[in-house]
Amino acid sequence: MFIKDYIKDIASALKSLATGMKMTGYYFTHHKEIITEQYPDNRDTLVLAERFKGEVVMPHDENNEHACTGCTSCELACPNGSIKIITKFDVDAETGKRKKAIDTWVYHLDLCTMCGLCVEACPTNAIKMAPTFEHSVFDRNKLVKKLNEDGSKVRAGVE
Amino acid sequence: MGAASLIVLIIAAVAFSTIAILIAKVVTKSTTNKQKGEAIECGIPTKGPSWIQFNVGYYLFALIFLIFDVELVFLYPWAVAVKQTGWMALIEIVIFFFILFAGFLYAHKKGALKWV
Amino acid sequence: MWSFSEIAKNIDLWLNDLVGSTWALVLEMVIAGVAVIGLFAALGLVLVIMERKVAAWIQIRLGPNRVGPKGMFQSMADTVKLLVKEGMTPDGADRLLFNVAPFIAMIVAMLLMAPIAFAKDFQLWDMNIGVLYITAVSSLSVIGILMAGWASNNKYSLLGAMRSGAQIVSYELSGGLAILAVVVLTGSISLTDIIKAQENGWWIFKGHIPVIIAFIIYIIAVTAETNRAPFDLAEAESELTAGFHTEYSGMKFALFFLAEYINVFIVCAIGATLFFGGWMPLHIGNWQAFNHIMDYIPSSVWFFGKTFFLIFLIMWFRWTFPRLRIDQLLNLEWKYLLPISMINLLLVTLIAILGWHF
Amino acid sequence: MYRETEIIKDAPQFGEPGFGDLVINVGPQHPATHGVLHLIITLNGETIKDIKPNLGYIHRSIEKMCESLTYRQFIYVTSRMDYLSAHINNHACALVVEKGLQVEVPERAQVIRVLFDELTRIASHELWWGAMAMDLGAFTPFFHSFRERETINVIMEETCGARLTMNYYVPGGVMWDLHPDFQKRVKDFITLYKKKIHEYDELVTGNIIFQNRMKGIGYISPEDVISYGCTGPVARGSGVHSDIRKVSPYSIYSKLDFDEVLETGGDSFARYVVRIKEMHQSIKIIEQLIDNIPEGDFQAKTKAVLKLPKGEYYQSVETARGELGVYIVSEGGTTPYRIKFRSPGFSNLSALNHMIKGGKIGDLIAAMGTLDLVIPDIDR
Amino acid sequence: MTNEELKVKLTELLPSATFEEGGEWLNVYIEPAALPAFAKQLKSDEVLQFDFLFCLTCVDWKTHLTMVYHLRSTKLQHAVVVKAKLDRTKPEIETVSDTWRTAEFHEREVYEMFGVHFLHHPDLRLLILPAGWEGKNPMRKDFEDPVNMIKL
Repeated sequence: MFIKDYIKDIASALKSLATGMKMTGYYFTHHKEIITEQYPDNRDTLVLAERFKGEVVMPHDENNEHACTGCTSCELACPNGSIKIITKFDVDAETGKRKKAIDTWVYHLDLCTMCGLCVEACPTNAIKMAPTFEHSVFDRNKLVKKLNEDGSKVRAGVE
Repeated sequence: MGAASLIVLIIAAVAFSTIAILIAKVVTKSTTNKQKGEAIECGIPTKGPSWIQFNVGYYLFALIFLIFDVELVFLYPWAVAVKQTGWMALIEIVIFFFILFAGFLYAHKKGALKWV
Repeated sequence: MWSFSEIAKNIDLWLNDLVGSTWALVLEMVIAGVAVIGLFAALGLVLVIMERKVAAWIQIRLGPNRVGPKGMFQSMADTVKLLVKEGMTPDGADRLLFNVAPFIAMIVAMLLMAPIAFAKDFQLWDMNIGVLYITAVSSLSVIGILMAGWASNNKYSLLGAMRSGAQIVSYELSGGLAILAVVVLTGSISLTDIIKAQENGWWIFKGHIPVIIAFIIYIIAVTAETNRAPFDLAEAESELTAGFHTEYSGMKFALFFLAEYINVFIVCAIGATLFFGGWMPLHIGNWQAFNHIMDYIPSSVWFFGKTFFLIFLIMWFRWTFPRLRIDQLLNLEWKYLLPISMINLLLVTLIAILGWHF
Repeated sequence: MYRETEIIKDAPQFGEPGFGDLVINVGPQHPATHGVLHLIITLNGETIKDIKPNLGYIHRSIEKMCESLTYRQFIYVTSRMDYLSAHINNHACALVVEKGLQVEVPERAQVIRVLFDELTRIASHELWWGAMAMDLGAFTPFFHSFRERETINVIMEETCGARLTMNYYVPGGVMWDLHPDFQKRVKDFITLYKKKIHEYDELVTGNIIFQNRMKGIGYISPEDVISYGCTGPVARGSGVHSDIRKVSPYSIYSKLDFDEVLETGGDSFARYVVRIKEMHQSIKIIEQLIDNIPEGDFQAKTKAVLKLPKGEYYQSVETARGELGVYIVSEGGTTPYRIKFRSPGFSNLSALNHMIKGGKIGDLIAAMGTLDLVIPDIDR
Repeated sequence: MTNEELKVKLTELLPSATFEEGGEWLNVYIEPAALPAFAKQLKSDEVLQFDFLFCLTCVDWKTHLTMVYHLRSTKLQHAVVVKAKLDRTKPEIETVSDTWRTAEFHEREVYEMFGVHFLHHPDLRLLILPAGWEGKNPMRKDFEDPVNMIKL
């Protein structure tokens, strides 16, 4: 029957619309379901995953020593050339031997894609990824960083 | 206030819009360049004129609308008088709707109610 | 208890005493004009923040929450933003039509304010053909849209304007027929009479199912007539970027924006007047005690409460439903709403003649 | 209800733009193209006469880049191709390198990879669902789908260290072991998903307006699907058996119990249903594996410098959008001599003109939404 | 069909074809001129039914170009790789877009990236590269672009 189908159509259509409205109505009245994070306000409580790949850092211990021997395997592993290691030769005070060490560990954060291949490649675990993400600056040059601190040395025993 | 209110309303609307646009003109700094004056088309220069004759697809709708709108105007006096007139009004309107509906069905059959 | 009508009367008397009848009339006009502009601006601000909050809560967001307490002054900030934006006119545009179009939209929106009863005995013009006036004037709004779309010399605008033309032209019919249902029951096309007729109960309760159907058709038709989602084809942003106001910016865009919201307010006010009794408090038959308690709530609160409920309903639609396609939109009107509203009108006539309504 | 759309089985033939035709650019800056796709559309009234895609707005020549990257390095670039299924792209590259080196990947690594692949697939489909509904004019689904997607992103972030371009897979396994919370998080996600999935049907699938916008739109026949090289949900919406996980199983998919979702409609709605059902199948796979992650190594021992023997290697996987093929020509060096990515979006896009010709502008949006185009995947 | 059976069958169809094994699939080397007819046969033959061209690309071998067509049958689930050597200075080959319509876009990509001219292609224009790139073929090994390429 044409009329019967016609009415049935309208009834089912209205029902489907009502179902949708019921659902949105539920969320309109239940504010507990709101999932918005208020980002700059929750900075203090914001917890990032410890593995989050935000930038490359080189941890230094309390004696201002790091574990980088300047082997440049990270530089080779980097797919887009964001690492540049400038090496120098240190003279060991006790033995008098000349030893290769890093002068400057240049890190181009502006080129980095946070792939983590340098960390994987490092034989001495001298670098790691830090969970930071607020990198925006007004001058791009500020994103070129020197990771080893002034006057730092290779930790004894790291080869 | 009576009919004068319409004049007040028109003046109010024009005044409101004019003042708003004038304030905006004064406050904003206006610059011009060639790109700014282009018609917006997702960042690509428009190809060909926009003011052409093209198939709007609802010419027939407009015609049918005209018929029905006139009918609607006829219905207003009828609607006011229904309660006094009684059964006669119902019979009349049934006949009226029947004729209209026949025309409507004809238009539908002819495919006039199809957007092309 | 104070009421708007008494305040108006007192001002009238005071002005007549002060400056004489001619100047009193002029001053009253000025006051009315300023009041209407104020109402316009206030409504714009309130409706925009309301829309944003409704959208946010439905979408499990917080919504604006930075400007003022809970973001309540966000729309003020929006206004300032729109005010300092540069209003551009595209090079190829028809400058006269392009600049006049927002005025038309505003004038139409403003003219529709005339017969609305905001509170008991408080309206600009108590005209005896109120319903007819509203039907006639509201269909003018399409002219503003068509002008804007054509004048922009933009293909998206043109398509949007053409869609809008087809849409408004179509939905006017079923909207008009739905209004007629109430006119038949009342026997008058004066809004005052229609409100008076609902003294012992609103039409939506008194008129059985046909009036409820008429109300549903009315709300669908006005949603389409005001170009609101799911019928916002004229500005379908995923298809036509912004439809007829693609080229508008700054204050001219803001005027269109404002006119749209005012139109929503007005159609909801009319809907509230026709089906929910306007400023008439909730009265049930002859329960004198109950009716008396309801009378304590001021009539303007009733009016705005009902209107905002309907506005919320239309916003609720917008944030729930996807958009229709142009041919489906017209199918819905011509194959469903129009026949149903015609048959519904017959049923209402039957009820009115038999006196079955309460 | 007022369903009127006839399925246009044979695309009508139109001539060159003539009198009364509008030529409109949709994109590159258009809300419905999800990126910088540029379509040149010839319109007659509302009817679409012709679509000419114009690509390359974000072409980075990833294939050329890969020619200068070593086999360990080139995997990270592929995350940027189809960024919504980054894990699966990486999987394809890892597999093809392993195929060349003939490395046996430990069981644990394979299970981890499949788990992440399926999570990626769900995340991708969630985003597609929201974005498609937004194209049709409903904004709310977008935010609702992001609620679930966020949960997956948190899982990714915790184990892989990133949310979109993870670079977690390396030749021979995965970069790190799973995070200790992984299992719990995934189970929480499954609970949330099962609690909320019915809302997808209530809000969108069952909606009459949505169904009318979708049914009969963008019809493509099984023969045309094969001829146009469409894969993934687009092909399966037309009933073409094309799931690489079933056709030529890789990793541990042959041991898993799941169904290939096939619909016969061939229209937008069929493609929609395929994707929704695929999410259920992915959940089914995750449920099978999440309690049975074998112990062992997460990475096979590989040499520090990888060199693929001279030859040609091809591996295809099923991404969220279809078949992604990686074709490597090796000359025996440390870098690929030639690499070609057969991306699903590129072939799917080529069928767009065929699907939409004769439809309305609104149909274009609806059909493009269900093609699930990711522009970097098309441009590469 | 196994590779051996395919070999027999394909030799029947095109006696001049040479074969190369070693990869996953059978490689068939054919003369460029034989391609359009061979392609139609591959698609329509009852026992072959290679209806799905899943990868079409080109390899620059510095001395010559090689067109590579990866074909699969969606019904019989076997695959074959068809290759054709082209002259590097004036690469020309017939289009297969009338046999497999997916080739239309892939051939346009190869056209702009390698400069291979596909004869009788319905719409051989630049697809990905912007206007003005005609003649420069980025994916060839000797391509140098000082502006857009960053050497690492």
